[in-house]
Amino acid sequence: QELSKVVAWETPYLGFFFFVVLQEALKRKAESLGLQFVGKDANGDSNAQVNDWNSLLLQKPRYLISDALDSELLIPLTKKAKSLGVPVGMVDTPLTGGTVAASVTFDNRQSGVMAAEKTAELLTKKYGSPKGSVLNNYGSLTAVALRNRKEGFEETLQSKYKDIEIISRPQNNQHEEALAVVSATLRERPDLDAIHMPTDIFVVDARKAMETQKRLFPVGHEKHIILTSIDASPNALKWVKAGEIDADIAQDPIAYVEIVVDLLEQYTLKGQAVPTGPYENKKYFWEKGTIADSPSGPLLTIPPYFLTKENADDPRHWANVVTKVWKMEQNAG
Amino acid sequence: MRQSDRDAAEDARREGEGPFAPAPTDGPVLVVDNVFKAYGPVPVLDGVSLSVGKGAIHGLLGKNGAGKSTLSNVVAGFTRADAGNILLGGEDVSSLTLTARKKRGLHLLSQHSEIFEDLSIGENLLLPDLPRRHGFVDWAALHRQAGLLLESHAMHASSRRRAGDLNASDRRRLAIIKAVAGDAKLIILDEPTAGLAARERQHLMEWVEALTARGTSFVYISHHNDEVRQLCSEYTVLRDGKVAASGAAGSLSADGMARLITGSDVKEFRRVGSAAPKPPVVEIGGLCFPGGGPIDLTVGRGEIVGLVGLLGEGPQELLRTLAGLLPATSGQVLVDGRPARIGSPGHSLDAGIAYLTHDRIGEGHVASMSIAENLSLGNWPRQAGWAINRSGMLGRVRRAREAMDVVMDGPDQEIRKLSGGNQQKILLGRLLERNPAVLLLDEPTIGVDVAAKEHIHRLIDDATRRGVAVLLIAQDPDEMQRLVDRVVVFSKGRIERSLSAEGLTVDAIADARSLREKS
Amino acid sequence: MQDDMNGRKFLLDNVVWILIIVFSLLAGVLNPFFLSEGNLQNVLVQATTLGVLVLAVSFTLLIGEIDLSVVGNLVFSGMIGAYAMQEYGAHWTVAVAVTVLTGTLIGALNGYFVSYMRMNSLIATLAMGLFLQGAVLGATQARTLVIADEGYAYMGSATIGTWPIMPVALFVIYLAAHVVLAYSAWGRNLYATGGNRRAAHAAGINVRRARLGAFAASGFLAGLAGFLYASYLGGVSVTVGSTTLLYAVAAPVIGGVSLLGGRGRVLGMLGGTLLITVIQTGLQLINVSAYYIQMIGGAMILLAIAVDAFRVRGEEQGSV
Amino acid sequence: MQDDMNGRKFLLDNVVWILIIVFSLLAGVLNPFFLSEGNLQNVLVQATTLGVLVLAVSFTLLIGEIDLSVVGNLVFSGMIGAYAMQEYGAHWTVAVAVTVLTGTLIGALNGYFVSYMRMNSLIATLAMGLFLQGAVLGATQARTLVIADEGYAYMGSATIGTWPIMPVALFVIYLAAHVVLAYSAWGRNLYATGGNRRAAHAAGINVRRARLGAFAASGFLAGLAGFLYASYLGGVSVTVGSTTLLYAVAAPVIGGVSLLGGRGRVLGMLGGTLLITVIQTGLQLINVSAYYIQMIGGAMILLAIAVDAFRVRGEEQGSV
Ligand SMILES: Nc1ncnc2c1ncn2[C@@H]1O[C@H](COP(=O)(O)OP(=O)(O)OP(=O)(O)O)[C@@H](O)[C@H]1O
Ligand SMILES: Nc1ncnc2c1ncn2[C@@H]1O[C@H](COP(=O)(O)OP(=O)(O)OP(=O)(O)O)[C@@H](O)[C@H]1O
Ligand SMILES: [Mg+2]
Ligand SMILES: [Mg+2]
Repeated sequence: QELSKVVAWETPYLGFFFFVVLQEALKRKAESLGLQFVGKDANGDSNAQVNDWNSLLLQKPRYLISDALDSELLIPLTKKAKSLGVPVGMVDTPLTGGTVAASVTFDNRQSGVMAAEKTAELLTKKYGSPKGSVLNNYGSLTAVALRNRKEGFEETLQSKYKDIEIISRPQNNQHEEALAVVSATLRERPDLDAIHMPTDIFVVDARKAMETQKRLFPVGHEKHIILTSIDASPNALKWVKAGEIDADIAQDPIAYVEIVVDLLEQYTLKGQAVPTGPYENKKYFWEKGTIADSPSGPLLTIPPYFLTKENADDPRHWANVVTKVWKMEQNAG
Repeated sequence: MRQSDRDAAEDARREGEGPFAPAPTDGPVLVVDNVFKAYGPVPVLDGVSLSVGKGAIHGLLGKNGAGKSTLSNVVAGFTRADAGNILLGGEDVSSLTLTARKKRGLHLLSQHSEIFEDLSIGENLLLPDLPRRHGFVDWAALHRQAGLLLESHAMHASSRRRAGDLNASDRRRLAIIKAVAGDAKLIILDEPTAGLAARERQHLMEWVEALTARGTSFVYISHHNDEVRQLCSEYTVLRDGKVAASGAAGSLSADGMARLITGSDVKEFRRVGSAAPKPPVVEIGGLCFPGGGPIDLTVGRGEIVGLVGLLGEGPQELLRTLAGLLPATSGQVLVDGRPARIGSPGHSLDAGIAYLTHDRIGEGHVASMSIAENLSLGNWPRQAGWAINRSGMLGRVRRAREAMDVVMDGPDQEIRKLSGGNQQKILLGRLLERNPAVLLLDEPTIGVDVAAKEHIHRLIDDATRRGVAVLLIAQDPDEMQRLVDRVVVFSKGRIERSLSAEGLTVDAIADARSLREKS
Repeated sequence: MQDDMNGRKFLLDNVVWILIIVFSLLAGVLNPFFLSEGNLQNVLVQATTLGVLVLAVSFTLLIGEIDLSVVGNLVFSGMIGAYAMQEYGAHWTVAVAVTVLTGTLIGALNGYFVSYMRMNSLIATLAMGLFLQGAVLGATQARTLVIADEGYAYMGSATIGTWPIMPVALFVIYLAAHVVLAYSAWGRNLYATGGNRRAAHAAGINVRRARLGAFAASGFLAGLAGFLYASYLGGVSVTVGSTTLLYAVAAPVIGGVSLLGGRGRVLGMLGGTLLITVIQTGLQLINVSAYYIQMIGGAMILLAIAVDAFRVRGEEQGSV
Repeated sequence: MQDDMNGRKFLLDNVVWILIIVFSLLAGVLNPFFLSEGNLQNVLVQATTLGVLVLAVSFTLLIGEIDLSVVGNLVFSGMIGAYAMQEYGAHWTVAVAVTVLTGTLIGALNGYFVSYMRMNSLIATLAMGLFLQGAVLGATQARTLVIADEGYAYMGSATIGTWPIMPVALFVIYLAAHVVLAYSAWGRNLYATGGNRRAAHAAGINVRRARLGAFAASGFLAGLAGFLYASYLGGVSVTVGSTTLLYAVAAPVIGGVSLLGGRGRVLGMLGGTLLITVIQTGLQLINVSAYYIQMIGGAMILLAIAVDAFRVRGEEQGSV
């Protein structure tokens, strides 16, 4: 039986730039292999995600790649896919079971831990010991990745740095809520030391709030409020280079997608299992990871790393690929 | 506990008691004992007592706003009295719900009776006790029973038809049949004949008589004193929420009745038309509309022309077409010699044509707006081009009050809180404020009391003295005869003939109508 | 001419079915898979979960109110059913009963709010939906409750040959709804109450109870939907159905159910459900960039209502 | 007794203000910052963006219809305004005009659908909102359109002393709306049309135009909200405002605007807006886990409507 030339993709949201990059990466990868691309968007509804999977599987694509809205409900569908002979690859959010040919994910919890450690380190620098106050303006908890980041960040501070006060307030993945919450907190706490945003998407709102209240100062200024975030998006790259953000922890959406496709093409379509063990690829900035065995199958976890002024120009950062190679801007205009 | 909760609890308790014990046969069917009810500061019912004998037809009389409908609602269980008791067949039903009172044979046909437009006629008649088989609605039996009911009340319509497709008069008949159907002990009819044609009124009165023979009693509310005198055996007159008089109806003269109701003498207004030729105000030429035409008709300055014909045969349709509420398919209308655009009510009003609807609630007033606003609706006195001039509105209220004796708390009162007759006066006032060249009046005194009726007749006459031309529809031949200069008779959408001023008697008008009905 | 009119009326009354055919053919041209047996199964399965919600909303539309808590209710009652099995080891039949009962109780509470406390149904049920979804979020901490029980999951996953059995549930439920609404006194009371509340009261119908009943029925169906969703998806999560509400309200209207109450047939509700499902499935299958799917979906629904508006105009001739 | 009745009526009419005070005090107990000047600024700024949307929805509620496309409209018109500056180098004043004009045109299109084509407003505007948001997603591909122009961004970020100037816009717009609705012939025509459409028509009011006008006004205000949001956030992106719709509909109802048309005062709309904002801000400031915030928010709105229902019951005494 001849292999289909259609690569299927299902994303939980499309309204945020990060997911656009995931989709674009797959589209380009498919193109480079001479394959066609079909993509669907569940728009935050896990029932819609299941329906999309069913419809996509109906067309018997070459393989189906998806970012899970929820780690459980797609498990039965991986079995259906297997029975239909369609390999499944998961990116970003893996499943807790089922038969997935290859998964590539990011240690979201660890990225939260790193942000917490960095915040503690900067506060120690400021006060001589780890103390002060930090606002964690966390995102929607229905998103697994954001939930893990929040837990990593807050649990680290709570358990290791008891003198740092955490002001934990949600923004529900809404720009206007992020702006409102940061504004209110700035007014409430003239002494606020640090702000952590769970994703770069909402750093603009934090900056806007600080700017409006005339409390936006560059790193190094005595009135500077420590600002940390996660993703290392093109925007963050600019801020890092300009010294406007203290730390940004990188994930690598382009790598997720490209690696999953490579693994599927290289092993799964040839009837082999994806081998576990160390994974090395110089194409990506982080270079080394490990493919481990997980309940859903082989799982490559990409280690988080800091985007810094020093490494910012490395062309392998996804932000540089997006802006310099793809010529895609996060901000239009 | 709130009132309504108490109702429900009470209801459940009493319904378990089994069949209602029959009352002593000679006692009154209904006793209203010292009932009080107030909505605002002034009581609407101020210690009302009355009793209705078995098989009696009890006329309930009073001016607009006297409290008749309120009393009916209190008796039927729609509203609750502040104090006082209602006894039905000797049993105190004051704390029972409407449904429980219905079960005991008490029915009300309310002034603004309503139907289920989207349900069939059959369901309208039999709800909520639809015939069932094996627990499910037995549609065949339902239509059989409904058909029998319709037949026995001489209403020729299929019980399967959608009730909303009936015309206004048939809807009323449907509501009446529903009220009188079944085992009724006492039926309250609140202005059952308002807007009905003479023959239908006669029909209704015959049913009522026939039902009393079976022992049913009635409370009969009407502003037509002749009906009351013809039908009723006893009466009560309400004035300002108090009983002003009561007794046996036989001894009442027409004048005496009017005096009891209004508290003073009512001079019957009789218009003196002039036979002199009048310059035309409105000239209708070859006007066609859905279901009628072509119509040619000219009405002169100060002339009142009566339109006679069956429902759906032309008169109402002609008025509604002129008013811009029905589309004209061809023909033209001249007002004061100039062609008038009549595509919408706005255009007609701009051309000087003003229409008074017979459907006060559906098409007349905006219930949630004030009296002042309803008087100025669509004709706002303005300042600076966009803002409403409040003093202009208040001036209009003052004029309406003076001209028509409107009973109200103040100009900012919501119109829905006025009694029906007073609402009617406000609608007429709105038209008169427009200083129209042509007045189209469809039942101008519907639901209006005797005194106000004379007021309204005078206002219409005053308008004609200013040169206004009037087209009038009135189901009451007497009203017609007193006002009009001539009558045109419609048949199948066209003008069949016209009766000139000479020999224009009540009988001639009634005959013109009934002749058509027989053929 | 009479025939002409009747023919016209027939066409207008059945415009939703015509649209279903037109849209299906269109989707079939764009992707031949759409007209395959596999996709028919797909359409019917998706129509089952949506269709029960559509019925739920419709019961309240018939009385001239609206229940926007159905999606919150379905997730909440699904969660309670799942907990019954996980925490208390309930047998799956008990869990189904618990799910449906929970839905019914929530519906009855909505009915009490609207009918007895006179709260505005649109806002009260919207807030109730928010509350219920919030409760699920709080209770599950955004984790998915997995349904391990095979009995509970049977309805959503079993097949006869290659045919899933879910659509059987759809047709049974719609048939039952038809019988109840067209042939039971209770159903006729709903129509009467929705058509003219005052007249219904005057006719001796216990209007408050009828209104409460409509909401309870809506809740019952939302609970049933909760069972069907959980059974179909193999679990319950707070994100289930979050984009469904719009469609559950649009479908009855497209199928001719009046938002003013008193009007609407079960067949129309089914038609509305199928039309929306055909649009959704069509959009899942045609290869348009996901960026434009939402826009096209909105345009399609607009189109369907525009076509339906011909029917409305026909009925309301001459009014403004 | 008269005084008693009046006092009661006064209380009931102003129940929303009492709730605002009660909820504020409650939030103040949980976090004293809530009652500070800083937070008052905060509340008023958030009330500005919501308040304009609330007015937009209210204009359509007054005629007995509803505009659920306001949020889609706000994002879409905000996007058009941003493009006008970015792509065509328009001056910021022109861009503001373009934003508001776009909103007005969309509103007029909704009005045409509802008033002339007789499409059901609830569903038609819901679909329109979906379409518009879809169009923004398609056009921006989830990128943020950054507003770099200082003139355009001035309204949303400027302060006088420490006081932001946004709330000035809120009060000017509400004052203008009050004057228009209470004192202009056009405004009273809306109330008349909403109160009894047939009667308004028969009285010579151009009902279709009035209905179209109400939607155009709604669109105008949504466009204005589009400008305010873009100016406040410093950019436009597809996700802006997506959870706001529910609140924009709940607020007028809490403020006494009838969904049946013809009833509602501007002061009530303002009260509803402030109450919702107080609830939202309160939930942001008290330290409750996000897992429970939605549930509490839903419960608070339910409570507000339940209290408001006393007013409704007072007015409808004796009806069923
Ligand atoms: N719901 C209400 N709220 C306030 N006032 C009311 C209400 N209903 C009736 N009224 C007042 O009660 C009085 C009596 O009204 P009612 O309708 O009983 O009069 P009526 O005798 O039936 O008059 P008509 O002959 O015009 O029908 C009127 O002055 C009216 O304004
Ligand atoms: N003496 C009168 N008798 C009868 N009707 C009158 C009389 N005076 C004024 N009117 C009517 O009352 C309406 C309001 O008059 P007023 O002069 O108070 O308002 P206005 O501001 O001039 O309104 P507009 O310019 O719209 O007529 C007028 O349109 C007129 O039809
Ligand atoms: Mg009366
Ligand atoms: Mg003047």
